[in-house]
Amino acid sequence: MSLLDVCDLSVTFGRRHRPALDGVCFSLDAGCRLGVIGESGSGKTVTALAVMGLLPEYARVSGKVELAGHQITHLSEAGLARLRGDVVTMVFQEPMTALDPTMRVGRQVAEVLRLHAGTESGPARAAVINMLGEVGLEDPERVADAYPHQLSGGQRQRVSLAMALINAPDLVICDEPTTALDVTVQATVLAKLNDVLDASGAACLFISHDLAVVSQVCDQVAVMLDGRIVETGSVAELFARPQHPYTQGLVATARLDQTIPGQRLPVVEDFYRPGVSR
Amino acid sequence: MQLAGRILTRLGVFAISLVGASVLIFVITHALPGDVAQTLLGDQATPEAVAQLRAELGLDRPLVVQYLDWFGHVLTGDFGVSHLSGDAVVSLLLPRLAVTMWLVGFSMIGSLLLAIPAGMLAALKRRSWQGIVVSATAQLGMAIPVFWGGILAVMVFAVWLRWLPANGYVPLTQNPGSWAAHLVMPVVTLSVVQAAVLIRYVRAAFVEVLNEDYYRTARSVGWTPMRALLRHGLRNASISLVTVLGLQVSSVLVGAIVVESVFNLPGLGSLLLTAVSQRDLLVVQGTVMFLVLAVLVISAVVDFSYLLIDPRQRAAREAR
Amino acid sequence: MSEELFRAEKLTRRYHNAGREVVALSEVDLQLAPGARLGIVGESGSGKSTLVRLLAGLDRPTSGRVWFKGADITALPERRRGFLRSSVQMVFQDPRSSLNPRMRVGDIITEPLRSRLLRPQLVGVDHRTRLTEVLAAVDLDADAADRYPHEFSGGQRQRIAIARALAPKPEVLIADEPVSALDVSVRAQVLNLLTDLVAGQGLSLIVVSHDLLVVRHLCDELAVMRAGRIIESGPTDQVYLQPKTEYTAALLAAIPRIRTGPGETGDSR
Amino acid sequence: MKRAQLIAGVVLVGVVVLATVVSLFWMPFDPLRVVPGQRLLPPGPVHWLGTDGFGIDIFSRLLLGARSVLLVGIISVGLAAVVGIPLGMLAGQAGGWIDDVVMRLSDVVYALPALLLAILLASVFGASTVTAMVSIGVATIPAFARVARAGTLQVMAADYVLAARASGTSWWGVAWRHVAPNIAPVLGVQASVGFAMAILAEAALSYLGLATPRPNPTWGNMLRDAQDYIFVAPLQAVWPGLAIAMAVLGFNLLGDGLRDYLDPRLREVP
Repeated sequence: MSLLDVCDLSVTFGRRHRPALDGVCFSLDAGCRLGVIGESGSGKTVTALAVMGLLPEYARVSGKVELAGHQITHLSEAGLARLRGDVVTMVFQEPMTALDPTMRVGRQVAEVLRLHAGTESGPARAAVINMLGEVGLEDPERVADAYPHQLSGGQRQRVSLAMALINAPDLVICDEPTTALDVTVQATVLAKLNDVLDASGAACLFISHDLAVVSQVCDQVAVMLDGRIVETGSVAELFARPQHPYTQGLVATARLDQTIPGQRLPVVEDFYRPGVSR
Repeated sequence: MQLAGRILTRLGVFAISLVGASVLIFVITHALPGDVAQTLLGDQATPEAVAQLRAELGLDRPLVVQYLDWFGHVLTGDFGVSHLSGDAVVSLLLPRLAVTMWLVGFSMIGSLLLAIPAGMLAALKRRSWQGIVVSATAQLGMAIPVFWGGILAVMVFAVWLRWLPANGYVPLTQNPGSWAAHLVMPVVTLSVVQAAVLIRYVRAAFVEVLNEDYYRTARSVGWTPMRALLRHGLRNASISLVTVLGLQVSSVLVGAIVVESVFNLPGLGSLLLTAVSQRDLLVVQGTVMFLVLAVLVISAVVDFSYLLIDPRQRAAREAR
Repeated sequence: MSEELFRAEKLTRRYHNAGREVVALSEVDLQLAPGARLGIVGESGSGKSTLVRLLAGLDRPTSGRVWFKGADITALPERRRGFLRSSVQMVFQDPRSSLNPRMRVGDIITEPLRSRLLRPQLVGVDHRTRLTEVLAAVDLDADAADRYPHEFSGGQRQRIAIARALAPKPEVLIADEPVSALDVSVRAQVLNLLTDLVAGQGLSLIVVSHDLLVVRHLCDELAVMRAGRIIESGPTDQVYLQPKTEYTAALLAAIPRIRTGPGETGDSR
Repeated sequence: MKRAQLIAGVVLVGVVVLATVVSLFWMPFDPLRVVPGQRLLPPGPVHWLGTDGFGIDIFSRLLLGARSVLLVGIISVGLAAVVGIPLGMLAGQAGGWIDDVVMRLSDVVYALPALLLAILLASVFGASTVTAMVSIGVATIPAFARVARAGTLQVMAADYVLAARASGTSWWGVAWRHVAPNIAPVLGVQASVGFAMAILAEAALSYLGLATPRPNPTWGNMLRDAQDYIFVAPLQAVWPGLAIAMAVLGFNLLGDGLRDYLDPRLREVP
């Protein structure tokens, strides 16, 4: 049985709008890493929020989301709150705003631990410092006593990572976790993410618009277009031999490093035109 | 370093506002067409009497000298002398200050006690009927002039139900029970009307928090919406609310002056209105200056508390 | 007549932010020949945007000087900068912010033509004709002129921004992160458009980007910036293939590449 | 929902405007003439809302009072807008010391609420409609200046202003083509909300005897008179209050409705 099973998931916001998700199906086994690729508005983030049970209350949801034996779509708010932070956690895109600016980061991480494990403050602090060290923060003692604005973007994203991993969750959802970071910082955060996921054995749902970044972290990929998954496969297979014309276009345009400078770049329209090949 | 800089800047703003407001008050009473002495004596006064009073009050000196003289006295706590009674303005102010302070203080607290829970509810439930009801009630409350609210309260609780006295005041030291009975209606009236205005700000501040990434983070680690809002929202929302509160001080004071008139309370408002009707210019000038000073001091204090709540303001001190 | 397009000497720009001094740019020297395509790469806070804004005369340096076509523009008053304004045009990162939401596309594009400063440089240019020309140059329909920016997609909006930059027939196009706010599929189109325009209209080009691959694609010269200084510069291929500084090498190594099989990039997994 | 707000606002404001227009041509009774034999009549078929302590028809006085509501609102909001908006735009666009000076000036005026200004003016010149309008108008200037400045700063930070400057658009061109159209909606909202505030302030001032003096009726001074008869004719103290509340509610709803209607960001999301 898989850890996460999403079947025929549809989400609509408001009556007149086209569905944000339209019959999405996928599953994820324990310890596996699935990358979700798509452009803005393709439904990547909505998928992630649906798995977290964090969709706004006016969203209309149908279909099945089963996580570690729990039917997410049927759980009460209290039931969902017990899963979040413990079984499933999330790392968001914007490290600058994802942490409470008025609370020291060590306390923010410790809170998550106490919320689910009921640990006392003494041991909690030790665990927090340990976790901050594990995500690659130098001088974790000092970082724990800092406020978010005193840290750099990369440091904050590591703190978010520590928050997500402190309770050893079964599934970590990462929504464009490195998009807001500089390239060099992105590289180190990605490497660290790989390490901690390896160490903890957690599964990962990794959302990104960047094919290269996904290929660094994941072993499976799903390609989303207009609220549907148009293709899934292993990273090696899908990037080497994309089947769906849209995927072919995406892969071709993404290989900027393999084109000759100044030459015409392949564009998605060379492969796929909306409404023509569907 | 940075914190000291901010405090100095704020003190600078305070000083500029104080000087500026005092100039404005002085200009209105002394420099605009209309002679102070003539105003005090009325239209029937003989030119000789006016000239004599002008000399007596020092009105024949250059305006700048007059202003500096007056403002210098204000800074030492001397707000002038009533022309009609010969009493110092301060001696008129002090006995009435307590009434206004009770009214302003209790109403400020009352409006916060009403507005914060209601505003949080309105924000959290903004898409369901509870939130809409709170917002609509606040919208209605904002439209009710405070004195009409007072009159309606008198109609219901004094005329119809006969639970409370319609107007008047008894000092706390004389009879605490009666003191409270006379203050309940004015305080509740002012609190409710102020709360209606505040609810919108509280709601907006919390809606902002609900849209923040860190609120979503708090939800994603397992806080329920209410607890996430209390844990991570209260402090952040209060940063923006403190600013609003500083601005509310003067509107509560204005409301208090009006409410005093509705309930016939012997506070600063009644002092001012009596002085206006008697054209006792120097009492008006002194009392207004006193009130402006009070508002400026309170707003400055409220603003400083903002420096304490927001670690981004405090941090510079720790970093150095 | 000078052979150079831009020359900058010891350009320094300092800001005061909440009582603290921030050095955005520190003693930068730069030379650019007509027809050059220069890429400026660096991470956030490296001073790359500050540098091009100084070149475009949108900001004034704290110290140092800038020449454009041999004329010292450092202290030139705004009313005498007409030649600079018509010859140097900019394209910004986010077309949602760079197009006024309350103006029609036609008015946005012809705004440079209506400027009093630019009129002496643009004698005999008919607004309607020029509008049609530049819309065609960026592959937009002529009826786009009567619509508002929010009716267009991100890629189309960036085309509108490029059309506006082309309107006064500039010699230099400065593009500040022209594709980083765009979706991957649109990015390639805009890059192709820029390549074609630069080649077709003989423009000089300055591209600012955090993305070395974008700059490599568009430019033949490269300058790497860090902490307000240019730390390495030279022909693109040379910098790309044989970086001289450790930082450039680190930047190159950090570019995420598609890994289709284990061991291709040799990282941790 | 939001549309309903706008419509309700338009309707309520429309009623006030209609009452003013009607009062110019027709009123059931003379709203100024004292009729000793008709004092404190209850509402009925002849005097729809009854008569006051002077025997004057309350409905007629309400109609006439609507005029001063609109007059004071228009003049004081107009004064605040005409002075405040250019100052705010200047501060936001010029920045530097000009910004500092304008903002400090606005702090100074902010320290003197309309009521205190009105008290000062009334004690010098005697209370009148003009002193009320001037004090409300002057006290409202900072609100307009701040809103205009905040909006201008937001526009000035947008890249399209930089693009305009890069193509030689003049200072005035930026102000006229970019700043003004983009801040107009928020200023419209501010004007509507400011109008509501002005109505409340005018009512309070005339209630305290610091504005239009008797016998000319305003909704505020009608309430002051009604209060004397609160034990015998309490309904008298209801009508003017309802009228004020309705007018204020109308302008507030109109402002809120405009805010949502004019904000394109809000129109895009569901």
